[in-house]
Amino acid sequence: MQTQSEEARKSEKRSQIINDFSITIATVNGSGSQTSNATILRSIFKMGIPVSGKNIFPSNIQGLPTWYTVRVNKEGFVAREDESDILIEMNSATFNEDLAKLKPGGVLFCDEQIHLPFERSEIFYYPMPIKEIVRQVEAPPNLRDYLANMVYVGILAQLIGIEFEKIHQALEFHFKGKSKPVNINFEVVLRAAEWVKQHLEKKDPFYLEPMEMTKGLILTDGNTAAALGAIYGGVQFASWYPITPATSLAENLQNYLPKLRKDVDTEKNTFAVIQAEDELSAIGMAIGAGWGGLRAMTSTSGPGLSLMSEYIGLGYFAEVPVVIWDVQRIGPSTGLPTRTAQGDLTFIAFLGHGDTQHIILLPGNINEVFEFGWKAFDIAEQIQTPVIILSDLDLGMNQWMGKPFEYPDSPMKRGKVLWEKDLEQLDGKWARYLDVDGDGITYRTVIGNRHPQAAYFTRGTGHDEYSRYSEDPQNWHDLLERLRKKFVTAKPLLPKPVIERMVMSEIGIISIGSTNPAIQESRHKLAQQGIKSDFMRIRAYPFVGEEKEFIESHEINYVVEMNRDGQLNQLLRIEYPELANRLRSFAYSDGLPLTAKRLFDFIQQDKE
Amino acid sequence: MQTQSEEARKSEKRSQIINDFSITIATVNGSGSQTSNATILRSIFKMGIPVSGKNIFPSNIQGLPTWYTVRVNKEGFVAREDESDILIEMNSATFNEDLAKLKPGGVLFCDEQIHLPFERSEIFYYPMPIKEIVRQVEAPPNLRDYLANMVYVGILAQLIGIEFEKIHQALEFHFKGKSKPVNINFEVVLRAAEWVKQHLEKKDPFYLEPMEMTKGLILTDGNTAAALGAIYGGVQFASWYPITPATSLAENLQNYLPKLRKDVDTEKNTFAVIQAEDELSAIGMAIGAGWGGLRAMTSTSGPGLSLMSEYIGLGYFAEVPVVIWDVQRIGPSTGLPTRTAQGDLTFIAFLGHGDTQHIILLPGNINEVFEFGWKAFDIAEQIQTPVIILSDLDLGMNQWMGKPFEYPDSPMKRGKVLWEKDLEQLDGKWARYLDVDGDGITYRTVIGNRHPQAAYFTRGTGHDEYSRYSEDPQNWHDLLERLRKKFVTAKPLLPKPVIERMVMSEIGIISIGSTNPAIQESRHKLAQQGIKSDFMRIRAYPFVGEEKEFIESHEINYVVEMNRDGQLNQLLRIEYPELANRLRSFAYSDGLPLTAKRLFDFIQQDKE
Amino acid sequence: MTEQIEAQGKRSGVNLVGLTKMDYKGNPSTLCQGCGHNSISSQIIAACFELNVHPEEVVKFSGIGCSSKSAYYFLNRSFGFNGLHGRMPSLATGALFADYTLKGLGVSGDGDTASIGLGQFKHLLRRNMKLVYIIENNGVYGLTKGQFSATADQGLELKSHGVNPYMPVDIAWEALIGHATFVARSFAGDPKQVKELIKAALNHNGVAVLDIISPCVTFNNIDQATQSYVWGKDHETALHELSFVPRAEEILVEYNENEVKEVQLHDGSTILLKKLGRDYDPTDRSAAITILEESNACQCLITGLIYINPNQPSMVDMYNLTEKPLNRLTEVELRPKRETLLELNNTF
Amino acid sequence: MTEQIEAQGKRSGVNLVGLTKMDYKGNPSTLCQGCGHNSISSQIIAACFELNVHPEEVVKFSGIGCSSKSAYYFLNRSFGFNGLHGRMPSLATGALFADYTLKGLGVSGDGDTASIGLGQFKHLLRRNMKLVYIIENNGVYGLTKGQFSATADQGLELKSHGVNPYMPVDIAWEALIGHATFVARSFAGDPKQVKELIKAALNHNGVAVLDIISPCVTFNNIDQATQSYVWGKDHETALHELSFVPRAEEILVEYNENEVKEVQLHDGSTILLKKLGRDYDPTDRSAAITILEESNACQCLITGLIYINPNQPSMVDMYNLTEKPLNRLTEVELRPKRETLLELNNTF
Ligand SMILES: Cc1ncc(C[n+]2csc(CCOP(=O)(O)OP(=O)(O)O)c2C)c(N)n1
Ligand SMILES: Cc1ncc(C[n+]2csc(CCOP(=O)(O)OP(=O)(O)O)c2C)c(N)n1
Ligand code: SF4
Ligand code: SF4
Ligand SMILES: [Mg+2]
Ligand SMILES: [Mg+2]
Repeated sequence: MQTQSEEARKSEKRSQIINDFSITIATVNGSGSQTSNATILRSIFKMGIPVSGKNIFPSNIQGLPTWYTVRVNKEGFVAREDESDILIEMNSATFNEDLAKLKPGGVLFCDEQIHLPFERSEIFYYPMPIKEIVRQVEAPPNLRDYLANMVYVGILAQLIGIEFEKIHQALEFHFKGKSKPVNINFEVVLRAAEWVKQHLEKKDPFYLEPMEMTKGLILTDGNTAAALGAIYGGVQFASWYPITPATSLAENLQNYLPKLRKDVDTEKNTFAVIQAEDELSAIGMAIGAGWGGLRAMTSTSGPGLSLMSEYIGLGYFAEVPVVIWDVQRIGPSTGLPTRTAQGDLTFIAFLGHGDTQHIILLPGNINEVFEFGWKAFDIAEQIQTPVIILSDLDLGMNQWMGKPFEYPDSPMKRGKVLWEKDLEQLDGKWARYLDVDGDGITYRTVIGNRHPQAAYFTRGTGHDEYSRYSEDPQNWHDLLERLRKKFVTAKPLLPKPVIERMVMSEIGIISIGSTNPAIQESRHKLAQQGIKSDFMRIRAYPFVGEEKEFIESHEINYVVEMNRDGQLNQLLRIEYPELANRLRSFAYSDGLPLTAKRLFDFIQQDKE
Repeated sequence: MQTQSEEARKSEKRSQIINDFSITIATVNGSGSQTSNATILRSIFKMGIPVSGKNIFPSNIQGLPTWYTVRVNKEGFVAREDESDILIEMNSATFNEDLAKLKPGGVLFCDEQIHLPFERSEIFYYPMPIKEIVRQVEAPPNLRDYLANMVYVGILAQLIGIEFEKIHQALEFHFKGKSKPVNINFEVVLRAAEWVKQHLEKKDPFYLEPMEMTKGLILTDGNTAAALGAIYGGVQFASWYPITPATSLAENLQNYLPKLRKDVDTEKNTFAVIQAEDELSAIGMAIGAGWGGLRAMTSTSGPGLSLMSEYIGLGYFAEVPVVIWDVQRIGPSTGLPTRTAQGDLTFIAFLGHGDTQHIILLPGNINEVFEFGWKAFDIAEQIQTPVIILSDLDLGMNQWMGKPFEYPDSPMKRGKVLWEKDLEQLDGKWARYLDVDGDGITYRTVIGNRHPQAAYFTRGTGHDEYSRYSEDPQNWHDLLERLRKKFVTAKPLLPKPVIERMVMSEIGIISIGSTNPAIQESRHKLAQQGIKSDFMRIRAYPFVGEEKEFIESHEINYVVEMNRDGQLNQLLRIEYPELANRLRSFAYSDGLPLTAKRLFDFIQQDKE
Repeated sequence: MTEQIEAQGKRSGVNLVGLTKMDYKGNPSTLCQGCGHNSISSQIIAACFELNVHPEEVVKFSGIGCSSKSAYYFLNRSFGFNGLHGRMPSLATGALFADYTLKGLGVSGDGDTASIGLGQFKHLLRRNMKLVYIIENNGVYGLTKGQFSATADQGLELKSHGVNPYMPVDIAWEALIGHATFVARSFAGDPKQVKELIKAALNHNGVAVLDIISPCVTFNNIDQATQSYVWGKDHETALHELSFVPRAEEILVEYNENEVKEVQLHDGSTILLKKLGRDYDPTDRSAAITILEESNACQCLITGLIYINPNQPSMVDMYNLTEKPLNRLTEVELRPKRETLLELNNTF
Repeated sequence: MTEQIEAQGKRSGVNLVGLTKMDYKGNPSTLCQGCGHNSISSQIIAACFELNVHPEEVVKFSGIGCSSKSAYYFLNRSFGFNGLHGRMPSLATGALFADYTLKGLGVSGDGDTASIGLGQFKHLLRRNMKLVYIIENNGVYGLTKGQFSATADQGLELKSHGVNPYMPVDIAWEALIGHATFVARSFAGDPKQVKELIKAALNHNGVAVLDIISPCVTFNNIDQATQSYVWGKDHETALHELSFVPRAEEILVEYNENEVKEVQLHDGSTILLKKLGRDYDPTDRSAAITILEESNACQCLITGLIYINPNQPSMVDMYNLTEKPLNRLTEVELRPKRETLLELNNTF
């Protein structure tokens, strides 16, 4: 190993790189590095610099390699990068592979206990005397391992210029103001910084400088946003079964609901959250509750969704409003439970045997996650059908910057529900499945309605407009046609695509969900290469209609998605086959969030 | 009510209608009419006249209306017709609706105990003194109800000319040669015929005359064919859960296996059939058995298939050969359990969360049901993946004419399985997921292989080529790409479409499965109207490639299917979007088998 | 809209809530004549009529099967949901959270509950969800034509399905071990007991499991089958003569205290158990265990209230819900105030 | 190909089939240090080594969870299938039909078995499938970070998950009532007992349920939790000192007949039960019921072999299979002769 080579010294002379780099922190999971990483992220955020943090963790509890990547970018491009400028290495097991992904001229901070040789003379290398610094702090022995990770926070902070005040704020945030842990952690940070001042000379070009770009923004994860969205949507019933990466959505409900949704006078709950014994039961409960007139939901990921197929089919057919969150992880099968993808799209589009249709909402950032979180109930209750919201591990579990969550801009829409007084007015004359309004959506009553004509019988088998059992062929046919009509009625209620255009654009890019940051960055880079692009981020399925014009306005539209089979592209082909020659599929999936580079390279090569 | 009107007498003078009519027999289920109806069907078949029989029954056990329709057609067109020429009415509850579907000039045979007025002077009406005739027979009282139905067999036989010798043969077939029931039933038939001779004068124009057209053919149902196909395919393990209309498939396995598949010397079984506690378990067992090296299968219908989603996804990902029969009934949800459809196609094409692909076989007659029944094992074991065979209630439970089942024309293909001796030759050097042949299909071992290098660990989570656990992104990506390659390798093994062309054809018709008879008849009728057509019956998914040329060779191709959403059309659009403008969807689904008329009318109108 | 069922006879007397028995009827049954399930439906109707419960206050649930179909053949004025095979418990659980004032009444079959549904059934018990859960137990899958269900006798031979090789699930045992707070076994051929048990169950604050032997006359009625009419009639041994006395009513019948046991329910109503031969205390779990062990050994059909624990909180109790039923809460109650979101935003 | 595990020490002695303990090891565990599951894995390795069973003759199965992952951490030379959450029983059932000569060894968790998997677990028992079924019972879902599973104590309070409101599933009770023919309860902190039980279970001709308390040191190891190390250590009461004697071996230890009970297994091997305090006969189902009732009441962890019935045919026995394993049958044996089809065609 060598300390400071000729090479490195040369590159030192290059100009400073400010607010524009990626950091990878390589640790072992279960070691408490999450706190340290979150602290780095939030303190940079608090400095006003756009940032994102992504946790790339194994599917186990303790002892395996974990990476945390922080992207700092003054222009706001915060997609993940495959390679990083700064590597903080705390895990000898991954030293070599990590180093291979350090960009030329990058910086290596390395626990000095990792005595491994390497041959990269062009990089900047700072060994970190982790143990030694921790030893200086008075702390209970059981905390020492955790505190070790705070050392790199201090060292990094000192060298790249994270403001210590912001670190303190971040720690306060993390420990919810509890001063004891804040103080002890902060002390480690300061000592580490002190050590740097005394022992290191800064040679690398990476610097942070405060900006104003995150002012007024928030930083949180999608599963928190989803839970809050549901709560402001008036969720009354949630049943769920633990599964990564959806678990924290339900756990956030459990955390926030008691604070936000107790009756002020009586301290009684206006909600119930039930951990079911599996997903067959979770969806059954949610469908039961939705049928009973509650705003009901469940949250799961791929394997759970597969188990829910039959009940969701019943929900569609029996016309029960329910909201289902699918926080996607990469599949098929159990797959990689801690890696992300957008692979459940076609499965859901055709979910359940027989002819089915489902409304799918496709949020692309935490604000949409929040917004769709409440809107989904309005849509589900108005259309009387399951609404599935597709999030993913990246959006759900990683930290995203966003605008403050906006209070719902419209009153709750509970759909066509008849209560006692309505039935009195109607003289008891109504029929559950009679399409009186011609929009496919019929009137329903819910249990507890004491009007003697209120009750009806719900079933997954054939029925006529009066909810009587029926095997009549024409009946069945008409019922299915009415169900189809509901989805036409639904379209105006669904979020329209977000379309962003460039002047003199040449190509279109179409995508969904969490690929947004990578796409924005590639567009920027492509534009720098002279390839201007328009971007349509689809936010709902069935397609609402506006997609057509967008596609038509470009000869080539790249359909970008994180799966293997180009599932969005498949659905677009079904809907707009005549435009298929304008669609070019870019589907790539390896479990990690998309990088701008991958897309940029693809489009650039394709254009050549 | 009137007996013989002026109208009827006129029409009597029209020429005789021979071997070309439809009969509807309206009874109550659980009354034993099945024997009578089967007897009519089989005796006509034995007269050499093309015939088909369809049972339209309710989803209950006893006491509700049931219809049996027999189509007799000398040209071999035996699709169901909506209206019939002859109505045998045994159920007062449906008298009016049944009568409404009797064609003008048709014949009504009616239990004389049904005293209902009607106004159709143009029809021929024969009241049947059912009770009276049964009373003449000496029979145990508990059989009288059943025997009542034999009366209409005798009356019909005498009037339209079913040969009594054939009826006797049919009864022998039905009662497996047991002379007691054969004799008693035959006696009723003869007495009824005698009564006709003495009391009725034939006025209607409908006659049967022996032909030679069914010579050498067989008459049976698809679920029997499927079970036999599986048995000749060497099925070793079948796990199932009862569900209409798939139940009789497994029950046929249970019936035939002990006869055909006991070790001759030891009387030991070379198979196991297990009734599981549900479909989650049935598929789990089948996947376990397939993994263990058995030719394993399960059979189910829509709701069961939904429950199997997750395990089938595992089968795909863990590369386990297994054969799954989906005998479709109309859905979504519980739907109409005793009605047919082709509605599970897209659901299966995308079955399971994440990127999946599945091989679907699409038999269109009982011979293909048998053939695919054995071939499916070859395909599943060669490609190491689940193979799903889509049958439906019509194909599975109704009686179809066919050629004798043909013995498999090739030895069993067990795929790439390594046993002890193979591993010795390889010196133990192999890897479960290493694509040594470049076709995506890797070598496997199965349990019981005692070679010390034989074992490997199978899982639904990420793994490398050596079946080691892996979360490596590139690994995952490569694995999924190899899985994709398997489906390219599979294509040449899949049944090609059956293409039938007419000279100077103008349109194409594309379909799958049990719509075949209705399509053939419509083509014939359309041709008579000058609209010549070619027909492609697709028999496998993924599409094998030949579909393209067919579609290209017609400006309009009608894609005919029994579902609401045009699912085959959707899949064709995905595969051949550039040809979508040549595809016109004809999707209709009401639970009953397609009629030629409906398709004929559609195409004719469309052409106008 | 509730379908109007034609009165099939003269309207009989009205009950305390002013309704006649007709108001508790359902659609005409399409089950086989003589099916045990029909007789249970009649007792459900009679029990509700006699309990003076408004049909609108009962919600019906079922799975899939002949038994589950029967939910359509009683209480036409009650809401009902005929869900998925084996998964009625979750459906009912979710639905009943919508309005805790309602009485849930589930009807299932042995296939529905003990084969595909065993998991959901057992978890329902653990949670003590307030639901009357009737298993119409005939040992076969009636609706799919008579295959063995998980409760079929081991060794039972049926013409078209051979011999059942597996050990049966004993639903009452499962319920007891699974922490059910009300476990009864009865027999469709004993309508009086069925009716009184249903009344008691409808007033129990928790899950009430009624394992009722309900013969399938079409597929499993051979005399040797323990789920047949003949076997039941010959082997039934009632633990007690049971009658239910609602809260409002005084116990008028006079009885010898040594001969009658009283069990008081959560809502103040009472179950009276008149001794028949043995001294049996259904609140004693050990006694219940003994009786079930004995009933395995004795080859008899012991019927009656096997176990009851009237004091455990029901699942809904655990959730501390508002007094107003959840499904009647309005936007003001459901959507937190605007300020709260502003505060929250400051925490991110 | 079997992955080669680097010897992590000197090769120790060889057993009767010429293998060292290394040959029974698996991949390095990625579970938490101190996790009870690791200790059970060690005992599986030791038991198989001492039993002189070829690793190729054991087939491993598991569901999903930390416990289920552990199947990768032992017997690397055995085939293994890590299936779906809660649905290992069906997988194992199907697979073991392929070669009845193999020993099936399933590893599951309490979430896997008692929450999502309760149905499949119970049906496995009814069929008496020949499979060793180990539940590594820690009361929580370890892998998803410590939520309560169905076996968690009612009233247990965990920092991040509040108080568990529901009654726990008692796996041994469930197994006994569900007709399991071998029911044991043990404790990861009692490795000797675990090992001997595994040996006995591997030689039982039917399903062998081992409910082993296996503390989750990360999420459920507080002293009050009955699934913690401390509680287990403090409250374990062994029914007997158990040792397994294979068929071939003579029982060499001399013992007082009054102090030791022998249970002979189907294959001629023997379980020796040395009395500890009480006289307990695990072949007596009533005794087993009593002991389980008692263990509920006494607030103690009664361990040992609770029940065994060595004489009931296993599921595979019921299917009258060929002597040659099914998966070695060849085309001649599997495809009926051409003539048979001709005959069949004549019947249609
Ligand atoms: C998922 C699923 N699998 C299978 C079926 C078919 N099926 C309908 S009813 C039934 C059995 C019902 O048996 P049981 O609950 O005992 O009711 P019974 O008819 O005997 O009253 C089955 C298997 C189904 N509807 N859904
Ligand atoms: C269908 C499905 N739902 C949920 C999950 C997520 N999941 C993985 S492990 C687990 C719980 C495992 O608990 P347990 O069996 O007790 O094992 P432990 O980790 O405690 O050993 C869950 C819910 C899954 N893999 N599949
Ligand atoms: S088949 Fe059996 S269970 Fe079904 S209705 Fe008939 S008698 Fe009842
Ligand atoms: S989380 Fe618990 S169960 Fe999982 S490995 Fe760690 S200690 Fe074991
Ligand atoms: Mg039943
Ligand atoms: Mg656990």
